[in-house]
Amino acid sequence: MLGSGYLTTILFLPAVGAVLVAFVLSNRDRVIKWTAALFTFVPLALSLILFALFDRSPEAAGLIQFQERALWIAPINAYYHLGVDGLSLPLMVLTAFLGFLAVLISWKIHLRVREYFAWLLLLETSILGVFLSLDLLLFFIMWEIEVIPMYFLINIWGAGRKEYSAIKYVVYTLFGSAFMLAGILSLYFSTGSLNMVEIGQRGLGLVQSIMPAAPIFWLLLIGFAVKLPVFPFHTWLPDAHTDAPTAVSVMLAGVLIKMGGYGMIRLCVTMFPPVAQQYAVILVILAIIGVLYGAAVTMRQTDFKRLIAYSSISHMGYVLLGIFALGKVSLVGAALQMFSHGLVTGLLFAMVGLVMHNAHERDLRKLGGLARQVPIITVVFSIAGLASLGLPSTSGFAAEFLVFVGSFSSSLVPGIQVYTILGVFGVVVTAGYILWMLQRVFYGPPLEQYDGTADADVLERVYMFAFVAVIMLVGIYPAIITDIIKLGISPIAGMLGG
Amino acid sequence: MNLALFIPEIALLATAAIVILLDLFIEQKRWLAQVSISGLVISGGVAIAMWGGSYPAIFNNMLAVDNFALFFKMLFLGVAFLVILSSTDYVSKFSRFQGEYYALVLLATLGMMLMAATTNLIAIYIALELTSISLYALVGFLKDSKSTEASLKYLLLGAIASAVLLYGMALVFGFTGKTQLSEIAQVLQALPQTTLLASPGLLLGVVLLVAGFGFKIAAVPFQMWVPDVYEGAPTPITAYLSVASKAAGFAIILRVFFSAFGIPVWLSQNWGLIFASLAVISMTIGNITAIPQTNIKRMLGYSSIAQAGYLMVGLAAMGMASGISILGQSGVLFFLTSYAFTNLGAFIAVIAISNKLDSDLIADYSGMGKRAPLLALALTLCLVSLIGMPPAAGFMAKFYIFNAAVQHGLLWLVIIAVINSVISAYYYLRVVKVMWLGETASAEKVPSSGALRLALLLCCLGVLLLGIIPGYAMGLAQFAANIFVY
Amino acid sequence: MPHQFIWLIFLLPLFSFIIIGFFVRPFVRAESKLAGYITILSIGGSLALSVWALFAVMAAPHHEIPVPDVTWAVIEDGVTIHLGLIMDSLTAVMLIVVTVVSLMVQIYSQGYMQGDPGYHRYYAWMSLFTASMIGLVMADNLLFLFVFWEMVGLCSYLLIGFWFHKPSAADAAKKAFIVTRLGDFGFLAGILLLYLNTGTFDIYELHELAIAGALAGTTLTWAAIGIFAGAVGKSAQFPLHVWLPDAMEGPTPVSALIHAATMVAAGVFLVARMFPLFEHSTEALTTVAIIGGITAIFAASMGLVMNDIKRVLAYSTISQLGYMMLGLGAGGVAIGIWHLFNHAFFKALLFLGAGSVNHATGTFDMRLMGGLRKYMPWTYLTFVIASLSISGIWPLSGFWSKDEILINTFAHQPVLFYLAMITVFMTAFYMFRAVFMTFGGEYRGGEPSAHGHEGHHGQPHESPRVMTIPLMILAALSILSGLWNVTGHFGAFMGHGETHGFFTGLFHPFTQPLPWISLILAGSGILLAYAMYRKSWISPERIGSMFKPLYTLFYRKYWFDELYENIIVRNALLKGLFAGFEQFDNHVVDGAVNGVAGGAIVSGRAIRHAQTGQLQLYGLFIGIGILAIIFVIYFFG
Amino acid sequence: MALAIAFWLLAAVAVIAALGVVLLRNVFRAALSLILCFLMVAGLYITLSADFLAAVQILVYVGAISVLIILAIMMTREVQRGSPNSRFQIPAAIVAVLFLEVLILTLINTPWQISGTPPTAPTTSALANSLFGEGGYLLPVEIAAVLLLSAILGAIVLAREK
Amino acid sequence: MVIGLQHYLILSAVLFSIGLYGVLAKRNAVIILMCVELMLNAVNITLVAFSRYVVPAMLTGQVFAIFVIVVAAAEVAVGLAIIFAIYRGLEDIDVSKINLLKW
Repeated sequence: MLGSGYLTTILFLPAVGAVLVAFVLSNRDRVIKWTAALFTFVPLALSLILFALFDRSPEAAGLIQFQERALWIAPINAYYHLGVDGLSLPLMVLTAFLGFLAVLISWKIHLRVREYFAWLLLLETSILGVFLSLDLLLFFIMWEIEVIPMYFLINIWGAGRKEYSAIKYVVYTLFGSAFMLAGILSLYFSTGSLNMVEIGQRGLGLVQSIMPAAPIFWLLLIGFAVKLPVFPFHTWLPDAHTDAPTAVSVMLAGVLIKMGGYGMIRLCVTMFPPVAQQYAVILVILAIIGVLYGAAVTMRQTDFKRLIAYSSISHMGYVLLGIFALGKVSLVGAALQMFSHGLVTGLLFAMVGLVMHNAHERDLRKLGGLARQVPIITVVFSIAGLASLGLPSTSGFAAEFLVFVGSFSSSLVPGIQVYTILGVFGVVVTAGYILWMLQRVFYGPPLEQYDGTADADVLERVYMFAFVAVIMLVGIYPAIITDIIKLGISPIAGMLGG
Repeated sequence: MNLALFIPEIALLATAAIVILLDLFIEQKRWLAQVSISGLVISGGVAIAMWGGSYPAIFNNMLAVDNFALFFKMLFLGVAFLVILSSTDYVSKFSRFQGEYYALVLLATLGMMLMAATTNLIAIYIALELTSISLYALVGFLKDSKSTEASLKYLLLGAIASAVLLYGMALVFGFTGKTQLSEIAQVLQALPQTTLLASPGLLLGVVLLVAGFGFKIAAVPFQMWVPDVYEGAPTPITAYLSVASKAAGFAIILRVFFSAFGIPVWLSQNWGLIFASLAVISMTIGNITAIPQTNIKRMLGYSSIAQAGYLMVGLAAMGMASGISILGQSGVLFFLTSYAFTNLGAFIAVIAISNKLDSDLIADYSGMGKRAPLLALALTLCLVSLIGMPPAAGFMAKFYIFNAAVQHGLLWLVIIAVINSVISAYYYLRVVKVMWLGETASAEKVPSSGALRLALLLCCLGVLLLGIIPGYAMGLAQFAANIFVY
Repeated sequence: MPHQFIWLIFLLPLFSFIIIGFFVRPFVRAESKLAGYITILSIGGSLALSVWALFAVMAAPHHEIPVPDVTWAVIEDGVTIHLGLIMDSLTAVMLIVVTVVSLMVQIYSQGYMQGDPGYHRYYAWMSLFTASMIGLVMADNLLFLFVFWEMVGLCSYLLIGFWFHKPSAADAAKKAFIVTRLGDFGFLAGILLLYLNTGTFDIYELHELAIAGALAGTTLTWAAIGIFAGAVGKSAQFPLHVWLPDAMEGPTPVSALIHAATMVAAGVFLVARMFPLFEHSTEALTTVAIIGGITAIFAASMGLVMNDIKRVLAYSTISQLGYMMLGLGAGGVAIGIWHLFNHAFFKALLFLGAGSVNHATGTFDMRLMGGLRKYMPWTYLTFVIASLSISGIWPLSGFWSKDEILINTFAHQPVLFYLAMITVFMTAFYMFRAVFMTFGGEYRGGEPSAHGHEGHHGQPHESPRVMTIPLMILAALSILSGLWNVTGHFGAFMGHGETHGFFTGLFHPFTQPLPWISLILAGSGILLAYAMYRKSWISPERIGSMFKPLYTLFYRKYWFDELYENIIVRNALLKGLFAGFEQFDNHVVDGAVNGVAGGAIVSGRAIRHAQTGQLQLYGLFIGIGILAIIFVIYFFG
Repeated sequence: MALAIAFWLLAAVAVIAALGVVLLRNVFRAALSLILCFLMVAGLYITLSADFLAAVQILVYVGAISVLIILAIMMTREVQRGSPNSRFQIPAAIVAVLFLEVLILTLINTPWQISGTPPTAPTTSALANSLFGEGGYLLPVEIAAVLLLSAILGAIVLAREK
Repeated sequence: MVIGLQHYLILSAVLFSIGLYGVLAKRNAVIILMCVELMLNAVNITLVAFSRYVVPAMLTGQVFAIFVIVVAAAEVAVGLAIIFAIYRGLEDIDVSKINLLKW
């Protein structure tokens, strides 16, 4: 039984756009770009409609909405099964949002335009697919499809050591998903089902009878840990982010790495609550290492993009902390942090790309005093930076605060208070590198060589404004997101008993 | 005996004969291809018509006409069809022997069809040799130094392997006094376990069979011929070897090991573990050695060793299942199908490109994305499928076969296998990278014939369909594998 | 009374910010002074409402007007975060302080910031700051308090770095933000600890729990100390005081408003706001007192030797904030806040005076000033009033609040009392050192190459009306604000002490020994300054070389900056630990990854060489393979 | 007893001849040695009551294959060059010996199901029956025919000039 | 001493091993082909011996052996054809020199 078809439309419109761009349309840049914009805007609009239609009543807690389900591969009982709940809806909206903005950000691409937009659109479909799928096989397929567009996007339109970074990204990702595949197969073997909802609801009774749950948990977790990334699986991230083209960095930092956190909540925590609890301490420690170590290494970066990339490692540590603190509030915080980080880092990368594009320089040691030359970029960059360091009234604060509150008051993980405090300390270091970067790039006496550097043009202002507006909206009124997230989280928290 | 059940084979043989005869009389050699293709189509049509039925075995029970055999018949016919289509651009290199070429391809196909269907050791041996000898000749068809060298290596090593295989068959025969697979199984079942355990002869026989068949499917350490032969052989034949010959090897392993040695659980698990270990080394060696390759055919040769490793995961699962489930078998069937499309697609693209370049070096593929975007795209798709990434068929195949392994307690093997596919990404993507990122040496377009493009298109469609909606093909594979239920 | 009016106190400046930031600045930037008028108007409105609120609170039972909450976010069932306001005596007083000083500063800035390219930006930030500061004092739960706490920090950051093209300004802004954030870390931890143990952020609920004893013991102590850490950062208490002197890189009105009168006092306010918690933890309260006492004398000592007038004032601010903390720790909310209240006016006045001087001379270096009394009579007069007030001269406002602190310290923390007494002397000395160096003697020429402002060559002149009038108003307040508590009304309003007659209060100090001592100390400080800097009876250089080590110690600020920036941040962290991490990341973590990849490639090459092309080797492998399988089966099977 | 003597004699000569194939330097002599070995094997078949097979052995191996081989030797002028050993002589020997050991150990230790029934003799008609008769090996025979066709085709293609 | 199955089996094993050695140790392609024949003959002995001792009433092993002989003949034919082809190109049939294809 297929549902309303909303989700399918959202999911496949970008892919249809990709096919059109790649095979059908004439090779004229304008046509291609407008097509790409159209085929990303419609999903965005539709996802916003779904966002509005989403049933927020308390009775809807844990319910999957807008479900679509059809038998897909009968021999292995796999379904084409889409649906959103409170956890995935915000991420879907985020993906659609960033997907559309990524097209706008890419407006100045002139190299092999046709291929570029085809890959970019395909990438969006695959990421959307990850968040929308409720069937493990479909989930995994979507998870994997993303690799190839990324490979091309980094490899062809990237910069620096792009070939190294691209292959590193691919191999790393595949390495992670290799374990995940083994985990999914074990899960399928243990439960006889690929239905994520069903497995989550039926709990562990079945799993433990055939196969110990812990190995499955870890197999799945490794896959997600590589993506998130969790120390020590993080070294692909700085390279990939640094060398990717701007829009791809935006997508990568904005939603791709969120797939890891989403998977952890959706699979690891939901399906194995006792195991998650058993090993939570280890993961929380890794989270704290990620936060502090990531921040420390970030402080040392001299490459503009690399700095932001490393900061993502640090910020994703909060997500991990929130997830494996296993508290209801902390999980809401983690989900919100994913959403928020997607916006904030997306904006940061967009801005970095703009600065690099306009000033032709990415070495922080050589940049400086740009505030006079590019005031609009400066303002927006500062807002993004401040959001990144968790300033109140930006989404970053709301998210981090929820993570901290939730983790600190979690009762399921011993010693969590100490770890949370250490995590809170990361905020100070974050302030350090963000402000240092702002100062380095924008403040100080204007430099001659950057005279005449172009400021943001109209299109760029449009997307900047969109970013800033959403960041501030979520920062000032986070309930708009948390109301939905908590519907998705509450059944999970219920299973954890926390 | 109902000879009607033998029509697919007869049709093929007749076609081969017609081709040989026609070759003597006609000047327009391309007719030969068309005749061959029509023969394949007839044969295949009959096979399809027979699909799903339940027929008695013929030739004194030596030739099964079950769905398993039919499945492989269709597979081999399909592969031969695509190979002949794609050969049209290539055969000019041996213009004098086109008739022989098509005839030998048809005969080799016939041999494979028989391999998949025979249930008697003697018939198996001779069918296998029919395939092998045709292929020895085909490998040497170019008659340049590389081609003949490949042919000699293939022949001599093949002969050693076949002697070893024969020794194994002799031991099995000696131990049981039977050559009919089902009878062997009956004898083994009847014997008390203590006798079996005290009989190294049987086990040695099984090991030698593994070695002999392992040569066919290119399992390490019986794989050394593969890269050399793949490199030296005419490219369509390389494609044929890598797909059909390997599939035939698996067909026969499935049948022999299941029908004859499937029953005592300890025996079945023993060879299951042998295949598991061979799978591990095959995957690892194949993948690691493929990394530094510079010749694409050679690289695909190493890759096919690794793919054989993945396939053997299915065999291991079959062994561990010892008859309680057919997942491993159907996994192998499905994997072979998708691998056929994938690898053929890759080789067909290589044929088209190499024809123009006159080189198989990966470096010369530089900038192919600009010169021949569709060819490059097709090759990319196939390579992606070989890595085992969705939405291509390779992913579903791996998912399905690894699923079988997990179901039978081989999680460790699956983990090794999936990590291996990560390694493989490295070298497959290197080709992709060179094609799409490299500088173009010349802007000349790469021409290709309609037949070849059709073949490539069919392969790509197959790869995509099997990757996106694999349900139907999986159903077929399961149906075919149903013979493996006691 | 309509609660909307109470909300308006907060919202008016916020609207001002939004109008200026999103409308005026982008679209009508040519309109000079428009932004200023909007700001002044809105803050004036806030002031009016604040005054009204003050009287309403005074009239209300328990000195408190309940304001209904607005639900803001629901984290989970049972935990609802409300957007709520407090309107009690503490808030009312703070509102007066904030709105009055802010209004004065905004008016003053119309003159001071005239023609600056960042004029609109300046007013936007100033409005935002005022709104945030009002929000901070009105917030009814810790979460919102923290939000506004950070927002004022942000404004401080933005305004310190207002002239961002000056590297020193950018550095100072960054430093201010990070150092205060270090304190915020403690604040946040304290909030978390409280939330963990009580499940609430609501300040009144926390008060009740602390009073009821439900919140006690080490939890309470640590929570209180965590909160105090936030206050230490914001109020520039030892050892997080290093940012405030540098913060003087911002425009002077900013220093007056943010870094003297209001924001830096937010720490004091915070402790006062959470006072029931401190009250029930002796350790926490003692910590507050000790840190305050130490800061008071420590900062004063550095103030003695600074040559930059704003830095003198900055250290003075730190020192006075220390006093306030001491007052809180030793006496209670009323005492600390009473000093805060008075200090706000005279310190703002001092800063604005310094700004006025700077406006005239183009410099802050007192060695380049001198003799300004002649040219800038109004500035001089108001500056002296403020200096007398801060020195604690009867009957100016500073006297009254300082006196209370000293009395209470004497009663509760005798050791700190002596430090405080010394500080009294020092305060008088450095303030009048500044007065004499700036206004006394002959004009020494100002900034040789004036930047920022034009037309300073030649004679300095009095600032325009728009600047001097705020000075006068503040001077009046500095004189008069102290009189509020002469009757004990302020204390009573804050819930401390009793009221008595005006004249009884006015002359009461002279019946006690302690005020005498402090007056004498202050007087001698002024006298010493007069002797050294006005009449040169004693050469400052001589004194300086006599106490060379001490002088250097003070002048180099106890090497705190070096300790923090060079030793800890630059060497220990950046070059040490962080660099080590970076190396670890590049070589060990990534090295392992690349090593594995490289290993695969190398072994691929190696294994490849087994493929020699020798047919018989291949055959050999078949044989060996079979044997290997057999042996494996034999040994393991 | 006569059988035993015949066996030992034939076996000894066969082994010596086989060794001759691998050890003689002269290619031509090696080929002759091979023929001798084939002959001995034919004799062994007789001791195993496989008379028809012995005849086939002589006809096919001694008659056809050996001629082919000698022809090849003559045509490739390898007689003069001798039969050098490859670099893998020693490992080959080790592998062969180990393999032999494994084989012998296995063969000795396996309890073969030996039947006491006397062997069929003569075998010619029985063989014919089982090859072509009802319930016989007709399928392999037919495949063998195709195989020979395929071998002929292959040999023609490969042996002819380009 | 009665000659039994095992005598034949061991003889065959010896011949097989000699053949194996020859295949691996000789450089002349023709000799190698000869050694392959030796191996096949050895297997034939095994088959016939098994036929004689295990299923004397049936001729399975002998039938098998006949097919092996057929195959051997075919293999030799094709093998020699290949050797001719190589010889034409290389003027040599030393397999250790036939190593264009490697690595």
